[in-house]
Amino acid sequence: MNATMLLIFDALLLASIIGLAWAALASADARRSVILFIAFGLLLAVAWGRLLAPDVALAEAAIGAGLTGALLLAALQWQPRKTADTTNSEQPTHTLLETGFRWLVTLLCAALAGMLAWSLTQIDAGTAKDALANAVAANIDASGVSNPVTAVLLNFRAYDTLLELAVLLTAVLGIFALGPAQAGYRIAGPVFSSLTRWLTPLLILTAGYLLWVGAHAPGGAFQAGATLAAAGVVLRLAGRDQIGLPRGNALRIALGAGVGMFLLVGLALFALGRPFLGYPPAWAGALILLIETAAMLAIAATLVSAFIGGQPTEEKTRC
Amino acid sequence: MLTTQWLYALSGCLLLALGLRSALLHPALLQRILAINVMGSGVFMLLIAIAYRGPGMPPDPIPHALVLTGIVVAVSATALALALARRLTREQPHD
Amino acid sequence: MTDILASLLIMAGLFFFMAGSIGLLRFPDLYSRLHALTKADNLGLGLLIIGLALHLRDPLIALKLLLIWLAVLAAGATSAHLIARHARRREKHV
Amino acid sequence: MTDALIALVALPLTAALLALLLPRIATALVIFSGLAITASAIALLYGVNTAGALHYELGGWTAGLGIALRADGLSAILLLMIALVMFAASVYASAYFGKASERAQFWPLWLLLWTALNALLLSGDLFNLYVTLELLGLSAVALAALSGKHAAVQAALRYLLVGLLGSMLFLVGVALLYAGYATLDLATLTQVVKPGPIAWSALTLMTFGLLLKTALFPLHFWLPPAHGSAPAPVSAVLSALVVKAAFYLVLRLWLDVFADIVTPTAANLLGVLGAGAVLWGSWQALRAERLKLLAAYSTVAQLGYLFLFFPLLLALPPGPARDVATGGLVMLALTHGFAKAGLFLAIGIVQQRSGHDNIQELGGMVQRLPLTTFAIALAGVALIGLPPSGTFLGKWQLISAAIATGQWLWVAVTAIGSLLAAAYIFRILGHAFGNQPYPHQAVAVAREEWPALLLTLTATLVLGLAGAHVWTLLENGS
Amino acid sequence: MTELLAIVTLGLMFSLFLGLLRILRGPGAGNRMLAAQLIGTTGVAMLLLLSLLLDQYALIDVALILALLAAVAAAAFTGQQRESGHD
Repeated sequence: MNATMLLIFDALLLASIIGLAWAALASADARRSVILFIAFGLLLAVAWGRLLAPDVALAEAAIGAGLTGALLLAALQWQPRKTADTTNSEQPTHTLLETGFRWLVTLLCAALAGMLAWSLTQIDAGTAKDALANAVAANIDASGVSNPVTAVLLNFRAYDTLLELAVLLTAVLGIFALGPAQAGYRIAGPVFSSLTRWLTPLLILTAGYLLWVGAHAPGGAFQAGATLAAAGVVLRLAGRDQIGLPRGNALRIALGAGVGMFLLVGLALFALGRPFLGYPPAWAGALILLIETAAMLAIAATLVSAFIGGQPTEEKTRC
Repeated sequence: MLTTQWLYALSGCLLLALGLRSALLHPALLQRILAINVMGSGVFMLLIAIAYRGPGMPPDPIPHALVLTGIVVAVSATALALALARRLTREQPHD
Repeated sequence: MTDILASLLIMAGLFFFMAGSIGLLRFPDLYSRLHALTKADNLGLGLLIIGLALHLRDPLIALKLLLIWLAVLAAGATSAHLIARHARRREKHV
Repeated sequence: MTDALIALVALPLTAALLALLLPRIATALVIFSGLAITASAIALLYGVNTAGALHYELGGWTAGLGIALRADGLSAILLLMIALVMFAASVYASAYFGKASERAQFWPLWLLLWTALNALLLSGDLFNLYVTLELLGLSAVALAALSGKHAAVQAALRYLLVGLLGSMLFLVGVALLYAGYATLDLATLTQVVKPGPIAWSALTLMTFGLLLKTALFPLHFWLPPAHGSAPAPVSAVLSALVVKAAFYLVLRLWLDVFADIVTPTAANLLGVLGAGAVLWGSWQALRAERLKLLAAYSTVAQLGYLFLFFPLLLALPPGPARDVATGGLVMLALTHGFAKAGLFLAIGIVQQRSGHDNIQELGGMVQRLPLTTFAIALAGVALIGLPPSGTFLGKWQLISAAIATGQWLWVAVTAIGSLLAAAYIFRILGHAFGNQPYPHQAVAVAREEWPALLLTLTATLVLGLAGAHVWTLLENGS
Repeated sequence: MTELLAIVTLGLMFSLFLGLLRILRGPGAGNRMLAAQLIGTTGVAMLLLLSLLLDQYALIDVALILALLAAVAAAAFTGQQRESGHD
């Protein structure tokens, strides 16, 4: 009974997710697409929770509902604005060749989905699909943390995470190279301002909580960094220019902090004769927390900078 | 695989195909960026479905870690794409 | 006894959620939908949360649940205000 | 010996951070770290040559649970090429970017690109490869857009979207393989992968994604605008190294990991696409009006030759004959890397001095920029495949393998492609050596001219004369 | 009790479906934003119920994050940038 109901729930949830994705991508109206995409992200967080992936759900909630949404909605401000809700009136006409091409692409995409589904049927239950999961469980005591996802991210596959922080750094440096920041927002009205006043400290507290709890329960540097960044986004939306983001040199240090701390720890251990990124089990927990704290700051600084859309200039920000 | 895994894995494939189609065909830039994100979500759904082991069983943590990395990479790429697009609309070609 | 009360509260919560959604769907214009929605789903979530807290009987979790409710309340009120103001501004514009 | 594996990733990444924090001394830092990276690449090559393939388990966790770095002869040779080309281009860039603010933006991204290239070549883990692909793609895009010109930003945006699409398809393949075999380690996967829908689908998806990134005809549409509008040192490494990194992965997947899965038919398909790339790319290069577009289309064509090797390698039985042909492929990739990087650097000098790169208006260039023109001519020798360039050796192996396996079509394609290459190179040189007065004040800077010249000299002379070592290295390092 | 929780979760899903109709129909971005708000709140409620149903208390944290960020979308949607007032 219970299982059946969950199954119905799954089916309905997935139908909603797919329907939202479809509608978001079918629309020609940018606003409609973005709002539908945000709703899509909200439901994804529920789906990840349903599949017992709370770490991912936390990240999806913080990044999907907070940052990507804000980024996309901010993008609407400079989008070439079409008149809203004219989805059907200006249906572009296609030539025969274009129509043929569209059908071909559609067919190929369907074939791709079919091919994937067919491949999935061929997974034999007998294979050692739990081999790596078991290896994680067997080594978790030496990893310094008890949350297996954190253990994988910050210890077993720490090198991935190092390079991923480098990806974040690259993105923000690329954005900085493209020119000045976007214009700030107008000072918000009293309602949103008063919300900001208690929401910001609460978000910062939550970020700290997620960072700390990540060692033994779902959470960690990414979720914490994204939550911290959301605090900056809220302040920015309220019309503040001083949002706690450092400027100049200090900003560059903050952006590089994640990669820097990782390298520092990795190379120091290497110099001491341990493998690169190989923490001694007794120190692993502390070192991971150290790296995660730096990573959280770097992630938050990066995401806020990305939302601002450029390097905050030292002068002329006051309006 | 479990029925739940099947449901989510197939939906992941569907999202992937939907996203791919729009990424190739949609005329508007913003929607193409969204389409690539939908594709990503499809892959993530596939990975998390693979990791699922049924109610009460601890799931495989490795795909979860991969998806977390993937989400951060996707955000970085989206932010860079939007910044490039903004730069494009800010200055139209002069000639 | 508390479980029966919790069940009743949770079901009442669902009822208000339903009512809010139906209001969102059936009401004629943005402003009436706005009022229906924020009241109904805030109340719905509130009842649900009290029910869950009663059922769980864990003070820490109850505190977290309360925080969630307060956040949703504040966010709902703020969003409703912002959306309404936005809509009014656009109407004036047109 | 395995220290070099770590150094090749940690050095450029550390340097990137330092260049970000200390922009004033960034140029010196890049040159210094460039030397150190080159030294590490040489040490790695030496190590691989004496001890065979190397690997390093990061964090001390066994590969599978953790991530392993791996290097064999092929990757060590390519890593050295990356180091030399990047180093030469760094010296060039220190003069090319005149303003300190430009350099402050350029160096960190440049070093991140270097990190990505090295990390990709060394990675022994499927998902880690995805991360390195994204790092490579994002840093390449950021660098390509650096001039801020409308055309450059537009091309960079398209480059980014295509790249993301490619890495997404790659990631689906990774997910599928994990579902099927519960491992991400390439070496483990090589042993357990079996023919079947999972392997076929994964290989198809990953190959398709990588072909998008390596711009194989007809998926090359994004390359000419992106490579043609980037700053010169960036164009050089995009054409010489970045597309080749994706090609390297295709090669690894087809010849190592999925060696038991790939079929001659599939390899023939790649060969046909390669032939299309050779013919179409050369033809477009011949018709190009701008030097940079010519060079970019020539990259499309030259990548085509590399794919012509796939049907040949699969037709040859594993053993000496195949190894010799593989050596030819590596030789072709190396020569193109050096020659094309040098060509783009030289074109950058022309563009900066004359304010344009229209081929029609190059008349008399040789009088003002003799060394630059000479570098372009040397690059031309390598692109056509005249002796003593490395391309000559590579094409020789290509043609011998084609004859040995009776695949005459590829011989014809190679011949036509070489003729077209000769035509487009002599078209440039014809204008450059013309004796009309060159209308621009042109003062060459040694830091710009010498890197271009040395790179093209390496392609024509060094690789051609020392070519035999490449085969030895590949053999010793397997 | 778990029976009840499952039924209520399913009921919330239906309620969310109604919200989906509104988000698809609009008209206009304001109405869609409103429906997205409802979907967010319903998502919070579903996560809370799922945390009990699946015995996964970390989902309460997910609900907390969603609740805290519930106003961000509306603020980003209605906020106006200072210099770009020409719309």
